[in-house]
Amino acid sequence: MSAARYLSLTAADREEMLAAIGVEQVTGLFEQVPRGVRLGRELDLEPALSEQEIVDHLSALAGRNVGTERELSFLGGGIYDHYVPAIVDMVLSRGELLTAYTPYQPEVSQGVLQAIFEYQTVICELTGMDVSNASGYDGTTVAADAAFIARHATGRTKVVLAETLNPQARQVVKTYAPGFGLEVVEVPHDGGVIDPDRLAAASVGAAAVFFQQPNFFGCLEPAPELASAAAEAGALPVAHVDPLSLGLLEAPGNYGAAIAIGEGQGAGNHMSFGGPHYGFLAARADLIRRMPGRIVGETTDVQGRRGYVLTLQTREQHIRREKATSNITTNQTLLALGGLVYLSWLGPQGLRELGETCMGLVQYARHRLGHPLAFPDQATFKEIAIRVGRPARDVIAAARERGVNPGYALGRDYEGMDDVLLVCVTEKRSPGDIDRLAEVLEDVA
Amino acid sequence: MSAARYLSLTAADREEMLAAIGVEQVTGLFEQVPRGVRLGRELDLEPALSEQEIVDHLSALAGRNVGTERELSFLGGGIYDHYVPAIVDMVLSRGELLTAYTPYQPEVSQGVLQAIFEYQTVICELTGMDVSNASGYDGTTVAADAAFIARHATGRTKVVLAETLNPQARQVVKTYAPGFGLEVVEVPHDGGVIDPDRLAAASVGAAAVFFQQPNFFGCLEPAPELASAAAEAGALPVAHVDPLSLGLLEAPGNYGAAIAIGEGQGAGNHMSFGGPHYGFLAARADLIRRMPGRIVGETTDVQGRRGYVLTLQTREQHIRREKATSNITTNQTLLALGGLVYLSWLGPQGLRELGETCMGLVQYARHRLGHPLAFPDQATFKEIAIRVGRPARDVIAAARERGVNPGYALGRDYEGMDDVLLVCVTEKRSPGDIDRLAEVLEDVA
Amino acid sequence: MKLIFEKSRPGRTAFSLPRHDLPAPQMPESLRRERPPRLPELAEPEIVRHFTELSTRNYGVDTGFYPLGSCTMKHNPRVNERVAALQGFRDLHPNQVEEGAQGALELMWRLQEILAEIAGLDAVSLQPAAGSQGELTGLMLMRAYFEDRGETRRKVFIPDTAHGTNPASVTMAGYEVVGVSTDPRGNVDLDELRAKVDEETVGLMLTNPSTLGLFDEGIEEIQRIFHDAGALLYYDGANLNAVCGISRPGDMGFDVVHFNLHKTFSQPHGGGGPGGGPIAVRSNLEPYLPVPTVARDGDRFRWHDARPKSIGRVRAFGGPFGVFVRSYAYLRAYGPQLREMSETAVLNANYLLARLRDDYELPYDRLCMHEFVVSARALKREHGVTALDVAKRLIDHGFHPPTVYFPLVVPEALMIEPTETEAKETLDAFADAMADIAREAVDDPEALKHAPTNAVVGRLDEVKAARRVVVRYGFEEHPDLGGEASEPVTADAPKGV
Amino acid sequence: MKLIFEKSRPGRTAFSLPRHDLPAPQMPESLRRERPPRLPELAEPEIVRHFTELSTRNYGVDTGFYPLGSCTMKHNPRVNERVAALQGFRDLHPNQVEEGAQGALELMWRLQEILAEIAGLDAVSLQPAAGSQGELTGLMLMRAYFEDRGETRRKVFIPDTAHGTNPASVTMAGYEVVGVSTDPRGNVDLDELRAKVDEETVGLMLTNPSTLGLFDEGIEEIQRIFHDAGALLYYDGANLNAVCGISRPGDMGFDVVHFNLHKTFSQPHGGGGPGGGPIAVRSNLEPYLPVPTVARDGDRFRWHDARPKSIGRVRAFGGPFGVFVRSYAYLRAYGPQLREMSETAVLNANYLLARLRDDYELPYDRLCMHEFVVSARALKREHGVTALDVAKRLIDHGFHPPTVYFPLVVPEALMIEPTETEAKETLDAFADAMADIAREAVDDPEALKHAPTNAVVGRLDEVKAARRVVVRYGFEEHPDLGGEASEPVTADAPKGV
Ligand SMILES: Cc1ncc(COP(=O)(O)O)c(C=O)c1O
Ligand SMILES: Cc1ncc(COP(=O)(O)O)c(C=O)c1O
Repeated sequence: MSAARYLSLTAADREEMLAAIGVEQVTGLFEQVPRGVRLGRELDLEPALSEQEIVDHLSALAGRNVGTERELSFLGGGIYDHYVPAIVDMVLSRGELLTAYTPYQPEVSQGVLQAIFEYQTVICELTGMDVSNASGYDGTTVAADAAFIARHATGRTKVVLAETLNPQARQVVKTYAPGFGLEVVEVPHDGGVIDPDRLAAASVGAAAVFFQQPNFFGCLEPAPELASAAAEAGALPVAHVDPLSLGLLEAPGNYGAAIAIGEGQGAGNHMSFGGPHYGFLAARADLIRRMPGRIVGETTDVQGRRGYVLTLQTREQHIRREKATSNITTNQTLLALGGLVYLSWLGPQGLRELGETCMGLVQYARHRLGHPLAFPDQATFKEIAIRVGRPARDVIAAARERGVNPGYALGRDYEGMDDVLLVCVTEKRSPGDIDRLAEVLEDVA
Repeated sequence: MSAARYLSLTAADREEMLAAIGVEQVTGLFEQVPRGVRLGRELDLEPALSEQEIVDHLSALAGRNVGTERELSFLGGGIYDHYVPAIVDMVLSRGELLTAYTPYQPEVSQGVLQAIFEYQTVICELTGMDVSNASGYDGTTVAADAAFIARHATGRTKVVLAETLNPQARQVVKTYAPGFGLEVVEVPHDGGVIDPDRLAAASVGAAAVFFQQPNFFGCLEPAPELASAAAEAGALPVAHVDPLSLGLLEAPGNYGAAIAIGEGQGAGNHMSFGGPHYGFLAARADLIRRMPGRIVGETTDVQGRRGYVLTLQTREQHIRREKATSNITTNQTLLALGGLVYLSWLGPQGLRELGETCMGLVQYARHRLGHPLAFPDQATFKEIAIRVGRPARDVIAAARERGVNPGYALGRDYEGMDDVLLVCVTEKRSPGDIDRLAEVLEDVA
Repeated sequence: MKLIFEKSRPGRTAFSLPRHDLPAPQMPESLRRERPPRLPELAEPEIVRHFTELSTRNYGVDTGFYPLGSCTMKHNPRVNERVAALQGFRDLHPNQVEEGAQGALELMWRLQEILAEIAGLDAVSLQPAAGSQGELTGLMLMRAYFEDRGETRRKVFIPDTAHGTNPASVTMAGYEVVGVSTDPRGNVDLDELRAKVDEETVGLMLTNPSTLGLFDEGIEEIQRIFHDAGALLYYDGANLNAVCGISRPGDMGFDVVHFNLHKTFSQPHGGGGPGGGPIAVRSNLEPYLPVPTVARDGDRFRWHDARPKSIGRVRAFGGPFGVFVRSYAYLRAYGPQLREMSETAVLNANYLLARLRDDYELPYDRLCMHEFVVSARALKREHGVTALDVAKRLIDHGFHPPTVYFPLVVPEALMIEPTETEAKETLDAFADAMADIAREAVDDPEALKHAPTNAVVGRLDEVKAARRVVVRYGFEEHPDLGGEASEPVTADAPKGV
Repeated sequence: MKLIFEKSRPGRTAFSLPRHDLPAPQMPESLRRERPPRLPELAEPEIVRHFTELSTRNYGVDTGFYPLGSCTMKHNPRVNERVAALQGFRDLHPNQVEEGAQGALELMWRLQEILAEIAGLDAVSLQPAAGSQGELTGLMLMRAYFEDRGETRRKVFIPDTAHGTNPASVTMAGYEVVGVSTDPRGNVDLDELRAKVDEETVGLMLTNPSTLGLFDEGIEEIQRIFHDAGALLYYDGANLNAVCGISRPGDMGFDVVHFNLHKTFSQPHGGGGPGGGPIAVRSNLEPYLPVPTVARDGDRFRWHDARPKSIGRVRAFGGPFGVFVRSYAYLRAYGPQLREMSETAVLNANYLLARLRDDYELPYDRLCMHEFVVSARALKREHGVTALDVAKRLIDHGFHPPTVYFPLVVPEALMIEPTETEAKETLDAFADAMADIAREAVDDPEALKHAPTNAVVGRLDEVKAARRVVVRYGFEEHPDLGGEASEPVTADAPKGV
């Protein structure tokens, strides 16, 4: 069986077309491929499947996963089980948006262009910054993007990362840094958060200083003080923020961040085992010409009607090539559009209430769970780190046998934290769910 | 919490609007409702749920069902587990089609109108008839519709139903018959099919004679002879057909049926516990003015461009009122559209191959299952009736404990058939699945 | 655009099927099809484009304002589609044994309970497929009721404002229609009822609020007249969106009610359907309900079909289950606050009425309920501009037209139902457009005759369609199935109900 | 149309959240937000309409022919969307322990295996988020490889036909670009390579077939030149749609390959993304691959991150899993017959080329692979009509324009990639439109300057957009973030790659 279902040529078409071209057989079209590099056999792949077999096979694979619909899960750590409203899926399934590409031809792409313009506005409003791109690959690669901006904006060759910044984001920055000519310095936490003085010391001579709010442990950093410490050292303060915290927590633009970045997933994307999601990156106006990626601007057409176009393209690889601000071209537009729909659904009131719900639940968990907090002095947003008295991995395995995934083992990323469990609660968990977690943890830890 | 999410008025809007109307409060709008009939309390309903709670609650309910995705099922008997390709769902989710209503204003409804015109054509092609409506509620109510047509076309007051016609279709005809002034006569089967002579005898003086091909037992009726028997008696032969059999089996129009009806579900609708689906009804040209329901016709606009409109509306209730050919208005357009998409996906070649696959599988099952056939002399299309030696209900219960739903208990509808199981195979079952069924049936029956 | 058949090429395929190595099936040659049906032959890409393009030539609630009177074209929440697609619902065979369908049966049972509370009645059948089938079912129940009591009655009263399905259902039930007039306030004429209702009377079918959008102020008296004659009252629930949580049909004295789940409870209208037409009845009619309904025994839910006096079955299985899922999800979003839905619908309608009353004639000058009817009679008389012209010009303004030429008692009727989900800005924009059109009728009536000019086609020739009956693609030839010419509908035939 | 902010009204809401009776959360006042963000305030109905309307102002593959060269705008099968939405995939947390993610890990492992076979290489990392990240990752691997061998090399060769991401990636990797010319047959200039490649050479980045749509006939020699110098070959897989099952990059001598899952393997382009940019490498580069990859131990699948020499991580988790689901489903639909996909793509391109060659100049007169480049140079010289004018007029004919002004080596380039999923009728209609436009360029060149005339907006002023930088809604005021005027792109800047 062939996948002719995706091909529109009939046998008659093929003959006519070959005749028009002037070759006898399809193989004649491939004469330009030197014989030495031709494959000369069929690909060694499993047999083709019909549509229904594809669905069966992939359903079987999906059935061997335990998603948050099948166990009571308190997993967080950068990707969050927030509810994605049905209208998000509905909008993203519109073929005109789903199957279009980058809006290079604005007259037939006003839909995507206007949506991006709206997305940029929403991100600027959330973060308190002047300008947003659309979009970075995820919440880790935008950190590398910010480092690249800072490297060129300051001419300096060092970046400082708070140890409480998402470990994967730190790893990505470290992977990219040598190519950018950057040295990476990490600042350890004190009791779950970064000490501004320690950060100030490390910031001297730095191009950028990265911190996260709420941080990877869920704790609220003294973000304004961290930003000041960086700024005083002449470094760009880069805040990595949870978009859904920004109804309650101050916007980075309002406490001096030069760049705000983050993982957009929680705001409108399904978890999908890690992607695709969108990373957002917003900055102060003076950095606009160093920003990577697509930016949409408002303009008018020949009749003076308002319209939108890709703009400031002289930053980009297709114009500037080796002098571009980034190599990015394909990005995460559809996911960012999901973010726009989600944030429009939530609105300012929903954003605040959602934050209150998460904080209220985490506060409840704090009191309800019997285990000591790893960072008892810190307020947290939707996660808490608890000490479970034995390896967190073992506790997770035991709890999962009872249908509860109690959280993330922080020892995967932090030394000396093998007994620490990062427990996350979103609006999809209830006080009753937390009671159940408490019960199970009592049994197994 | 209220469902304000579906309402677009703000508090300020409400005030302005009340002022414009000239009443003080919303309750002022309801003064026309006599006090004696006002409710005066809140409705006694469970509390409102947020969107996410709705999904949780309905997911829990859905999880308490065992659909064909969770057990190996051989259920048939009128509704069939055929594969519904993804493009069907995609098309039916297009908001412009999904959220429109009857195309009374053709200039803004060409999409639905053209689709119905295409649907009518596809149904005519399938059945070999001249004209199709769009659409009846399901495969049972179209039988009542056909009886109504026949009553008025012939002036006669009796309809004959083959006992091998879907039992629910027979029940519906019997429910409607008194109002139509019709008497209902049923003709028993002989060895699983209807004997043409017996039918001929019953047909004398009848308005219509209904038979089903393949019949409810899955058996192939001598349909041409049944149609002739009816026609010779001056009755309208009405064939109830499985649309997916019509790649292999002769079209009713080609053996003299006056009306062809059927349940469309198998062709493009999910089973959905019994609906919504579509019933199709197609007829000879001379019956067109007696047909119930919507019919779309081709015409031109003021500039001569081709377009489509609802036509022959003088048949319908909104024009003819008590003299209408039917009371139907809301119908099954979206499901019929699903049928059109499905049949376009299948095409003539797919239709034939699908039929061959089903017949090939049923032939395999016939040899593979160890139990005696209830109707050993009859060829069948995608179902076979087997005698399991003890009450079929018990066999079903025991097999389901082994993860197999072995079929439908024919004793639910036919006396003396308590030990008969109707086993259905579609292209979603494999020979291996049939082997598994055979194994389980050996164990439990 | 082209028909799908005009895009077809022999040999092109979109389907795929699993292949098993099985011997070719044997079948009687006499039954084998001779010539294959000419189904379209396209690959998947072109099918997707074809239907995508078709959809762009259609106007839905998702496109914009759709004030089609009597049809309750409200927003269709998307979460309903999400839950209806859950595999445990979508892939559930209706012949599944009860043990394997407890969730579905529970959902149906809960919906029955909710509908009974909203109706203020005792028992519910979810089976009818749409409102009109609900009507017919209700009439059959009445007949069973009277037959059971040994009474033979034949007359069903139908007000002149009634929807066409009401009289059509009466005929299909084997009964006779008796017409009743509307009084000058827009209520049913009580004197006429008092004069005509007798022991031959089966009952009354009433839409309340009526298709004029007016609540019948004499409802208590109507009830007395019919019940005193031993007759029954049928409530056409098409306009229930006006009164949920405010006034219940059962409390008004109705004995049978149908719901239109696709109107009041947000099942998308699907370009014409599907719908759902459950009925609720008073306990005296319960024994005759169609089978099966759903019953609860403690924690278990089961089919209930042991009703010896049942009228029988009116459609397959328990009814259009997917519709129930959507409406149940919708009802759970409102809960006890369902009243807000109706209040807002009525507020929107009255506001829009207030905005339009200067430009269009209002035949019954009262506050309205969830919809209202204005007349273009003056425009026609003075400028030759009809309700149809107004409707077509609204298309050019980006709106779906309201229902026109219905109810029949109002000449040049425009029947406008905004629903509760519309924003004030939308109502204002529509009112502005209506005012514009009224002005245009004065300034340039001829231009209105050419509307719409912004649609994918211009005004279509319905007379030609009825005369030259082309109701299927003709492949090579286009056969006219008309035979003798068919009587075309007149231009002022109802459009929209 | 209005921006969503212009439809916003204070107090309108679409969200709903569960409510728990919990005490208000405590938080440090110093961190509390002062002024709420001005997110849009709309109810669900208006949100649905807003985005529905936006979608109708956009052109996708579902709308029609989209021959955007180098982008492989093929049909996106809908079954892929169905399987990507399965709850076991969609609702799976990436931090789930391996035991709870066996199906997802197996899918990734299987995809790795398939991609390795298609590439003819040994090991795969699925992590890169798109082609350009794949490029950068590949260059990082090369650096790790050379560092591990104690070699310091700096020069990466980039042909003049290369996509802009190639040189941009080189810079981001900390390397230097060395340009290479194209010879008159459209191949890489071998003499130039022989002259320049030395022990400082890291390698070559090559798209093969190139962005001219031509397979490099000297590929075997190119390979020898670089490998003899100890350098490595990078294969930009953007054009893999031409050669699947026909010629494998590994067999051509490439050491690293990236795939664009959104091009070759049907992940929908989403208006700009998401994509997937897995890389395959020869075994000598495997030790440096990003972590984690997926490994199989018997029946069990697990993360493999024990790679001490790994370059590290290039994005979060294992990569864009949802993209893997779609591409895996797509690849399973073809199986060993994947070659048919490429053959048909190449057939379609050559047919379209044959139809266009009379009207447009063909800079390299050879058979093409899956795409080709023609030039409007003659039209410009003789009639002042540019490639951009041709592109804009194609919009009026109902087509999406091809890529224009790329590759840079062809003046007034029109880069046309029909893909395998198009019907012959579509290619013919496009060819007819192109011929029409060529005629119009002669007859009425001025008219072409006004194209498009059928779109929702006319030609947009990109210079103004770059000068008066308005990149967010201004609520009351519209702030210009431009500061000093920005250098606008010229009209003949690349559009479409
Ligand atoms: C007043 C009235 N009654 C009855 C009906 C019939 O309902 P349905 O269309 O659901 O059959 C309608 C709707 O069309 C209506 O508006
Ligand atoms: C030739 C070529 N190389 C590289 C890329 C970059 O790939 P991506 O867009 O996936 O980052 C593209 C696509 O835009 C391309 O066409």
